[in-house]
Amino acid sequence: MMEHTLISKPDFDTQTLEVSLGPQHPSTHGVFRMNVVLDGETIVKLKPVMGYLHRNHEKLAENMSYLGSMPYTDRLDYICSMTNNFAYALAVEKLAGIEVPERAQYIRIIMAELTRLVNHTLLIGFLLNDLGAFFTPVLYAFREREKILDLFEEVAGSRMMCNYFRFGGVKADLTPDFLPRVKELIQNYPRFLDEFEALLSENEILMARTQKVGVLPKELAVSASITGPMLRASGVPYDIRKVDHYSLYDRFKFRVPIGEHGDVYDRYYIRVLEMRESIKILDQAVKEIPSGDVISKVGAGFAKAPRNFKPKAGEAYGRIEAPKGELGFFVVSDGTNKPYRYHVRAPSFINLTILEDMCLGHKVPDAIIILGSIDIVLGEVDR
Amino acid sequence: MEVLTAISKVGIYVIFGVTLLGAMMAVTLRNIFHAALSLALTLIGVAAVFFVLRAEFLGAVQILLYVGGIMILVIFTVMLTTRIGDRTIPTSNHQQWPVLIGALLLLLYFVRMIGKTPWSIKSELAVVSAVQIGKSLVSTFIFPFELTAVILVAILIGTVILAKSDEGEEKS
Amino acid sequence: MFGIGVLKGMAVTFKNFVESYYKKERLTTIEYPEKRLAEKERFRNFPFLIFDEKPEDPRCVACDICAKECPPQCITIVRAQDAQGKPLKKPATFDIDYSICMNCGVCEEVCPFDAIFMDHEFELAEYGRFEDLNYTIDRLLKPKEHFMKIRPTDATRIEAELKKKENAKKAAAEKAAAAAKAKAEAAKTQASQVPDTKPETKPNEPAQPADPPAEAK
Amino acid sequence: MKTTEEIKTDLESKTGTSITVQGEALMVPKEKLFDVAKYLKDTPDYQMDYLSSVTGTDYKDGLEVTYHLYSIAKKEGPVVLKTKTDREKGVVPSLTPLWRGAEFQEREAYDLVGIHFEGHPDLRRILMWDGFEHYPLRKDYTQEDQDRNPEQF
Amino acid sequence: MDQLFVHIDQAIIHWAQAVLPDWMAVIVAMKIPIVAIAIFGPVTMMYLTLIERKLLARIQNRFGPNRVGKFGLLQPLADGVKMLTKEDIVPEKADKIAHLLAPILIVIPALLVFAVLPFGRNMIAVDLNIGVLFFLAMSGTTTLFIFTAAWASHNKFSLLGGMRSVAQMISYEIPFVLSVVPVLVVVGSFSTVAIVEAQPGLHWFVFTPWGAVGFFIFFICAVAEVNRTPFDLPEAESELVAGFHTEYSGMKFALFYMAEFMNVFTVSALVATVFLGGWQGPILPSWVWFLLKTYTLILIMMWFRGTFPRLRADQLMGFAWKFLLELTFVNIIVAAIWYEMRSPLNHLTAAAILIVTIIVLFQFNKTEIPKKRIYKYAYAD
Repeated sequence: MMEHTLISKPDFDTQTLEVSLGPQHPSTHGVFRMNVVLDGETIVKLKPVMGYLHRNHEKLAENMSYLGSMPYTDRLDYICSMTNNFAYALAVEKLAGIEVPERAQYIRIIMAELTRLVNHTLLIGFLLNDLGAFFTPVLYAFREREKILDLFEEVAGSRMMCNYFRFGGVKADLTPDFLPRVKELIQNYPRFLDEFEALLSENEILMARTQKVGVLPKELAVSASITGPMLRASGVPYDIRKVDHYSLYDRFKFRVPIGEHGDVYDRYYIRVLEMRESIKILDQAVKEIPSGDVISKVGAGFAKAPRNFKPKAGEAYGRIEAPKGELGFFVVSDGTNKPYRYHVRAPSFINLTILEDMCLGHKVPDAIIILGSIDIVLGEVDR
Repeated sequence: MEVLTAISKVGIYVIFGVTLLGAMMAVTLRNIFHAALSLALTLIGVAAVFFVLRAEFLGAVQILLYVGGIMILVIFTVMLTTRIGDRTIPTSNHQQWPVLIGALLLLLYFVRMIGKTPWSIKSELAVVSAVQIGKSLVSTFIFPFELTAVILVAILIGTVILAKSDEGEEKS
Repeated sequence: MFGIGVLKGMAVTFKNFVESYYKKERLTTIEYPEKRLAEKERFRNFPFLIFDEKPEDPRCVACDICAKECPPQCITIVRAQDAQGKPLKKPATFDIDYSICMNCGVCEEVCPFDAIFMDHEFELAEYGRFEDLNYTIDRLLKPKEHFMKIRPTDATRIEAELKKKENAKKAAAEKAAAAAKAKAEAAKTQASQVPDTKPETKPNEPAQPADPPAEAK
Repeated sequence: MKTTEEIKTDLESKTGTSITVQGEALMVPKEKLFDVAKYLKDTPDYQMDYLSSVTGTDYKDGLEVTYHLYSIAKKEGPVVLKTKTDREKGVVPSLTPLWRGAEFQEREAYDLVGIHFEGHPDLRRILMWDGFEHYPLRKDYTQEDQDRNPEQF
Repeated sequence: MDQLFVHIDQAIIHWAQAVLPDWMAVIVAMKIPIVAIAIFGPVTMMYLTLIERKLLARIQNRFGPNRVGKFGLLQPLADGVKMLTKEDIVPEKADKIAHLLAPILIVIPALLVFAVLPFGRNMIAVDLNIGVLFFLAMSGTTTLFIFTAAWASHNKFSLLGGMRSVAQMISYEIPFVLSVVPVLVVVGSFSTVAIVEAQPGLHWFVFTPWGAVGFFIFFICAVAEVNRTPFDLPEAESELVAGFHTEYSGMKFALFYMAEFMNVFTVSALVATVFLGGWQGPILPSWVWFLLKTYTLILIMMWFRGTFPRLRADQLMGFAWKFLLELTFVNIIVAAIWYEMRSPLNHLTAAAILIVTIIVLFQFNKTEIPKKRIYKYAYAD
């Protein structure tokens, strides 16, 4: 990376400009501040400041029953509420040893992959917004996202705050016309992706702006515990769906795209390819979904009376491949019906560690798109 | 019809007044940024004078070069060097009296000179079209034209070297 | 080559521009106040209480389970008392603070007596934030028919269960009466004593049957 | 992937520390934590090059830090390390020199539970504002003006 | 039909001479074009904003403003009233006078430039014989006033925006001015009317090879001169909040907005006049042709706005200095060859030279042109 050291030239030394791309700034994806020291327009120092949206989600969870904090997990990464529920449900099921019937596992995988589509489409839209394309890609992304949110609303009752997963399965079964609509969505989505790629992938301005910008070397990515599309864009083939074999992901054939340069263009393109893989998973899941009950007997009992749910003392760490990276829940129980300790391993929070390393030496607009390519959501960063 | 000539005469005097006012302000204003702006006003006033004298080509070139180019560099330097834009600088250097006497002498000399020269006032001004200017530049005044071209190229190369030397250092 | 990708991009926006005039799936905006989107059946907005015949006796027996289970703690219930101060199985006041409620639907799941459900009404703007949004019992109560109208499948399922519970209770009552008047009295007093506020045993509410009945759209 | 027992014996022999097993976690004394972690990271048959999560917890008798280590190279499951330190002046050696990912998570543990990590590049509060003195995730911390006390059930 | 407005103009003058005293009549005669422009300028600006919002909305598959008036036709009025009633905040440390002066100074050149545009056959406000040069001079001054706005609002973001705008405007002014030179050389005069007359019927300059290249460069520089996507760095919303007009609100912001859209109209009108033969056209009346060409160019600019992301500052400058400038120089030479040498030879040599330069320039900029990438898959089971 170009290490930009500030040289005070003898004849005239330029003053550095200390700008705070502050909490109130059009493209920080929420309430996030970057104290940037500029020399001209090149960035010399960049310190992220966060915590503006900190609600101490973990303290709240310690005062509530296990199921009581399930609706709060929707508010962590408010774009993919289903995957947050999924990770929390997995962690508690590992803690209490509750099995999940097959139909429920299939439904969970369908919901997780739909959320991945929503998240990646939205991310590319907002990345293009940071690049200056005046809202066109974002609104194409919103048009497609609406179809998926309608599916969520039809099944879970609410578009973004689904609160649909329960320990041992899901809250309610699929409505009759859910599966046909998912099949129809699977047909149209690749066409939308081709159109999106035609608009963006070969666009010279986009390629010029994003290639060789914010390069993340492989070693730094691994050592900085970066996960998700960012890690794979730097060339590390690590996808928790393939590594942990959680839920029924082994039954589906899908590939994991890998980039080599690890710059903003790779992170953008990896997400497009991941969306195509998610559609393949959805296709197989919708065809092979078995019938059967949607929540285990034990789970239904606890769903009906969450205060009776007292898992044995112990701790469990459940993690899934959320669209933004590895989302993990570390739950420690002391036998009562309230968790003793409840920790969320948020991918966006940890992916921000190397924001400064990537931005040094670049210009202000590059810092904005590097932040955009990391894909942070402040609800998850600040918890 | 004489009302019209009266109005146009007033118009001309207004233009001259504005130019002079701009020049005065450029010299006396304490805030240096306003001084630079009033310098721009003066230059635009001079361009207006050219238009009044039917020398449109000269007026347009004046605006294009002075206001479009040189004024921007002036303001750039004003802004870039140690941010003196917002600090005000004392304009008087405590030698008012000698300056006043000198100015009066100069004024007297100018008035005498203007009074003496035999102005040959033509009734109607010759309209000089851009084509004539172009032809004369390339025919009769070919030598000064080429000389300035050489000087400009020299300046261009000089700036490139200057910028290059900074650039080289930066990419350490 | 410079320019081809740029032109392709412009072709896509041109296609979108032209198709948005005639293709339905391109132009998805619905002009809200005039035209409205059909509400999904399971859409859940703020909760409401349900009463069978008269608004005076709602189905809710003020057992306070939903108040305890509600994650943001926005339900407060005061149990009614008759003249001598004996607690009745009816809520005197039941207010939900709509400004805190995050319509998560936990109260509907947890209620053993199917007395509270999530409504579809979402145009609830008020002027005051504290008093106006604190819904008291009279604003919460809605007739059974309203529930049947907005959520037909859930309503029919719950009515069926209630009816089953009713005949089960009635059958138990006749069997007991037929067996012997004396035992019947004892049985009757035992049967009428509704399980107290903290049911320790597993609630008798069977899990939702897996296959939802035919969609009565 | 070795079982926790095998890892325990292997670690004890290599780094000479007394490790007790708690469930699947290995309780390592905080003085030896850095060497154990370095050993796990560098030896070829473990190659724990990915620190997934750092959690600070407040137990009655002291503060505890839990590390979840994974190996991306060998795609192997978690090795869970734990250390214990006292409540007042809890100091634990920071693992940021080994894994850059620990930087923000250790700052969060410091900010919310109050565990000091010596050797951390810039240990300051990350989520709360700098003027805040308490540690919110400690069991004895109750917000002063909270009208509803937390012991509800 | 063609001379409709000219007849109206004559009628008013006759009426004025009949009714008013003669010196008043002369004033009225002089004032008619001024009044026409004073009405036409702001009205086009208002309805350009509406057209842009409607067009962008349709590109993004939504409706665009349709609540105010029948199809949103009164939306510009609503915007105007909103701008008037909005509170006009002046930052406390800002340079009050310059802060007030900047928006006014920006609107003046935008309006002055209308005088030189030939709307139709002998429908031109002032037939200066240095028409195009006057236009270029006026559009040159906007750089200075944008910089005063940026400097006066004493805000870091607008300072960055101001610096970027100066860099961009200067580096795009040279190709902007030089790409018109071939047309001026061929026509032999600066006057816009002469230029249009030199393109009778369908012999527009754009159909000659040097004309096409000149049109391409002139149009790209026009977009850059007016600060529109993909060259809208000075007021980049996503990075610099709102660039140089961050600290402006209320009527001052409206003035900036008006100046921008009037510039959009006048610049595309100039491009149409110089390269697409102004009001020359087969059947339709002259002023219809003029408006048709100008509005197609404006719609293309808006189409750009709906599609492209923004260029970074150094790429933008690189594009101007390393690509456009050389192309303009060569273009001038090619135009000269086109007219001086004998007929069959000149067409071939001109076209050949142009193609060679374009290929050489591509090779020269090879390093910067990004390449497509192919991606591998792990777990490709």
